[in-house]
Amino acid sequence: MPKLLVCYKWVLDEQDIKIRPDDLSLDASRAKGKLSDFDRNAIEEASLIMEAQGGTVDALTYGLPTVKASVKDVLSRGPSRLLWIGDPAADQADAYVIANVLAAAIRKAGPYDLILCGEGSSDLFYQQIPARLAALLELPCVSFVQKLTLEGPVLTATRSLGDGTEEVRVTGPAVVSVLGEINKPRIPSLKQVLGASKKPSEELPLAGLGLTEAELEPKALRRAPRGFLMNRKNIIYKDADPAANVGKLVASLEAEGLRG
Amino acid sequence: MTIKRMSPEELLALDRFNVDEGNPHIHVDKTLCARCQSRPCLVVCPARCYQLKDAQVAFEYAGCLECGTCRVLCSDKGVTRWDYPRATFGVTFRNS
Amino acid sequence: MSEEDFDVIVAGAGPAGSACAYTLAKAGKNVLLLERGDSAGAKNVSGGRLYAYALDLVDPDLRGRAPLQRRIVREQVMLLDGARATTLDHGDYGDAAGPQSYSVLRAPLDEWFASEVEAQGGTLACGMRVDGFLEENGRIVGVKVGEDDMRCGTVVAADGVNSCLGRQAGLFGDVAPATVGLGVKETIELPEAVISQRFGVKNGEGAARVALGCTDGISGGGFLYTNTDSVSLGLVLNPGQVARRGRPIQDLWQDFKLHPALAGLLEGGVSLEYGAHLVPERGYHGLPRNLHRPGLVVAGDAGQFGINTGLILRGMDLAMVSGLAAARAILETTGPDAVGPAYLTQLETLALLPTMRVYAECHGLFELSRLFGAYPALANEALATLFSVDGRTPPPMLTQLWQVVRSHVSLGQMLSDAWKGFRSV
Amino acid sequence: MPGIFIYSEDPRLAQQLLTPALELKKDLRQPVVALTTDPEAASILAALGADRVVVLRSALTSPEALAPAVAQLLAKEGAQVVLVGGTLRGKHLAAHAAAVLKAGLATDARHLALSDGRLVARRMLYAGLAVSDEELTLPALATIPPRTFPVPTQAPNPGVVENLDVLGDPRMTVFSSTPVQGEGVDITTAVRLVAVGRGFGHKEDLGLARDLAGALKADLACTRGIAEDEHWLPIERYIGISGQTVRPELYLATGLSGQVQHMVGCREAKVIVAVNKDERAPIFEMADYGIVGDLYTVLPLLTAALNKN
Repeated sequence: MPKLLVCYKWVLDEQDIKIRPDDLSLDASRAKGKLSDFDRNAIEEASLIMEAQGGTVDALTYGLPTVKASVKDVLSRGPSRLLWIGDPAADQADAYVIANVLAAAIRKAGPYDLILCGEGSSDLFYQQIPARLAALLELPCVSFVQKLTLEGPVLTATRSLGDGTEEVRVTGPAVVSVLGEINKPRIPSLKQVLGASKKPSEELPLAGLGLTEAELEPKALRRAPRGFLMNRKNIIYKDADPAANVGKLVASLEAEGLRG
Repeated sequence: MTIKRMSPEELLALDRFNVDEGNPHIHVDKTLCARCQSRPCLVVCPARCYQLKDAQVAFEYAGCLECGTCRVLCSDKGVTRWDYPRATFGVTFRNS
Repeated sequence: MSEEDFDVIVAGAGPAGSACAYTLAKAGKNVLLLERGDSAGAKNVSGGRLYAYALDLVDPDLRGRAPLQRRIVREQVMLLDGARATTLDHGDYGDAAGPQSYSVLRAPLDEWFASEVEAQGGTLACGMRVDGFLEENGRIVGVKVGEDDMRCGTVVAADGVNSCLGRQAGLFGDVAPATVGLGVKETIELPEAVISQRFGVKNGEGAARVALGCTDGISGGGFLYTNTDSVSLGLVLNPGQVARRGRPIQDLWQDFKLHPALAGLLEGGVSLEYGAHLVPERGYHGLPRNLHRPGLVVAGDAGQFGINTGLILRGMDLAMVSGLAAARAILETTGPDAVGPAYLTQLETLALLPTMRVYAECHGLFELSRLFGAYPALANEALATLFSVDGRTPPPMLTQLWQVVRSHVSLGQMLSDAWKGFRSV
Repeated sequence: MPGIFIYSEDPRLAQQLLTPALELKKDLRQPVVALTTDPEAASILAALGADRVVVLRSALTSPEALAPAVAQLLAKEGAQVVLVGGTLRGKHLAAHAAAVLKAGLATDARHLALSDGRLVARRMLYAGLAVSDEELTLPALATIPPRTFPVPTQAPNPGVVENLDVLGDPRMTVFSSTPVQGEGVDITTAVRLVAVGRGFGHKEDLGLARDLAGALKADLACTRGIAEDEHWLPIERYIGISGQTVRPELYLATGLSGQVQHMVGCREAKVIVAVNKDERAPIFEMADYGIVGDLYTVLPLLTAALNKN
């Protein structure tokens, strides 16, 4: 029975982030946390495998100490246990640091037959953690997966790569990154939510992971982000008569030199 | 930036919605609405979910604020079913 | 009979539901608090003032931990007419040892209160809509949530003014148009220091304002509460009159928001959110005849507990008290059949029903249509007349005032309104 | 020997990488080294200004299989800056190499510069809501999306080409591959586009958009949902954060709400037009012109009006 691990990130909900129009700085003061979009798919896929084949799913995350708030949401989606690493410096971490921390935690909590991740996180969208983890753990990495089958140690997957798809096979253990289209994440039921509170979750103290100072020092420093504002004409025709609107739009296209 | 007159669309654009596509939480019977003379829904709905199109009441549940006013005021009971949206769907207030 | 999953299931994590679940959990009951929003408060809108006695009644320790915005120290009444405004400003500039109230925002407040329930050992499940009841022999023994059935000793329906659950249980019919107000509101962001300065308060202290004469003659009024770094600005209107007037509610709302007397207070503000909600405001005479049946009690807005005197709007405090009453009733009785009557007794003991009886006739004020148009206009014109100096010989002051009054109302109307108003209070 | 390394399995993209690499060379004063598996591509890269081209000879040539060998080579050579073509395969290779080099990696970098001995890369955050400059200590890697930079002009002195035998990583077996059923259209070069989204109820209804595209002499583009969930249009027509980025003169969006994940791919269009029945759809805020109306009514009228005359 497979022993699965799924890594996830608890991110700020980008819908709650506002751009301050005066200096284009970001205002995240009213933003709440959420489970990163594609990580929902990774958690769902791991849970589906467990529900079909038995075994266990551990969920693992690294984030600010507030990441503990994610425990109930994640466990209600299926995983059997949750491990979290809280670090006040996590908001400065880059993919290098995140991968180092997760790999160290996996060495401590593992081994696992399969490690699943989302394609990229909703906030930074680095798309690096799966391949970095695989390199650090010396495992094969199957990235950008839209279909996954696990039979014993053999993993068969369909990868979607933009210019085509390919079917691949590896013998586990392996790291897999999943795409959004791989499944439709569940909306947890009441029993699943209630069940979540009975499942174990524990903090893995960062200090206990045996990481050196250098491994926790980001290689990439993010300067303060600036909002991207679109400046468009916003001329909207909303007459009750569709033909009138169409006439006006055609005239506008003509004026822009975009007709014919 | 300052306070300005905003269209209903601009007001609703301030809010967060997670629309339960294809699964309306309010059901409106158009034949009953066609007979209705008073049509209070057109003015009392604070999200302007009810609008007159081709002399008919057209209903769109996507921007619903879930207040219930349309159901309470509906004179000919054209609002045949009014539920809260399924859990996790609908409007989410963060600052009210 | 199969085993119960919980002693009590509370539907709705608003002030009523959380007050009830908190009290039960603290007393060691196994309680499940269900909330249909993604988090508690996610579906809730209110004007934004909480009378603190209610929180103290639930647990005196709560107030210190609650995310309260500003303590209200200035009460203001605005009478509006056209571009004119007359503002009455009341404050206690002493050490203000009396009863206190605070401006609040529901998303943080409700989320915090629900987390207090969890801290007491209660179970909170968000993203859960209660779809119906489990019934056995005419007694409610649990709830249905999606595919899941959950059994319990007592269900507390604190599911808000629309109370789908109360109606489903057959306790009452739908809300009558005349018993509710339709509230619309914008939350407008402003820097904390700017708010303190504009309203003449210290940081941490705030103002509450009601406005009359801003509703196009429709029964109702405006409100403004100062939060820490935003203001809650809204209107509560009689929806039936809005329908008869035929002007879209948003237009009425935007007119009020843009009244020149508010411009200086809101200048530079950024609209954060727009919300709407029904407000139970018929008071005692609007209460449903039945608030319970075996296995079920109804609390908060679902029970239509609300008071509107024209100057103050009370809902959240009454909701908390009713939730507390339900919890105490459950704790002091054995067997679900006894809970309902004990609940009514608790509503008396905790002074909720007696208070509502005192204000029972207040709603009569809302039938004085001139209160929302003619009288605010009269007040403004009277003051404008008294303050205007143009160098000519004025008529005697009383004559001037009498002319202003007569141009707005007749003597008969005034006497009749005075009599009705007197009876209402 | 330290250097600025470039790699992409896409020959065209590899050539584009030379432009920022040669720019960085001015500051860094290190040679530009191109890695490729294709001897033909190698001579072109050498002619376009790569000082050195290393042809990796291996039985397995996919970027994923080459990743360990490339990483080892970069470590051995002391690569200071590594630019990788930002395809999904390229990102896989880059992340693997970054882990081995214990280095930072800026994925989807749209602008690069050197400042105080650090590589400064501009990239998007929060699905395009914001951009941020990341400062990476050297050695540093970046992946560059296709068509971010032009192909440089011929260099006066072509670089040297050498061969290197490497071992591919055999752990992942590819047993079947299906290239996208290409229609020979590259919508990234299209001057006008009509983009469709979920407002279309059935695949057959896309005919309305095709007709309009015909009248406008435009190509058809779509959202992620239409390509990846419904499979109504091939993936090469999908515009968005993980799809294509386009800069047409006209982008007419219909039946799509304007989610930021989609708009990131088209927001540099000269003129954006929206047709949507939902007046508060965010697309109208991002449009120059718009019609509020049902696309099933508006599109045939618009097509007819454009076809007139």
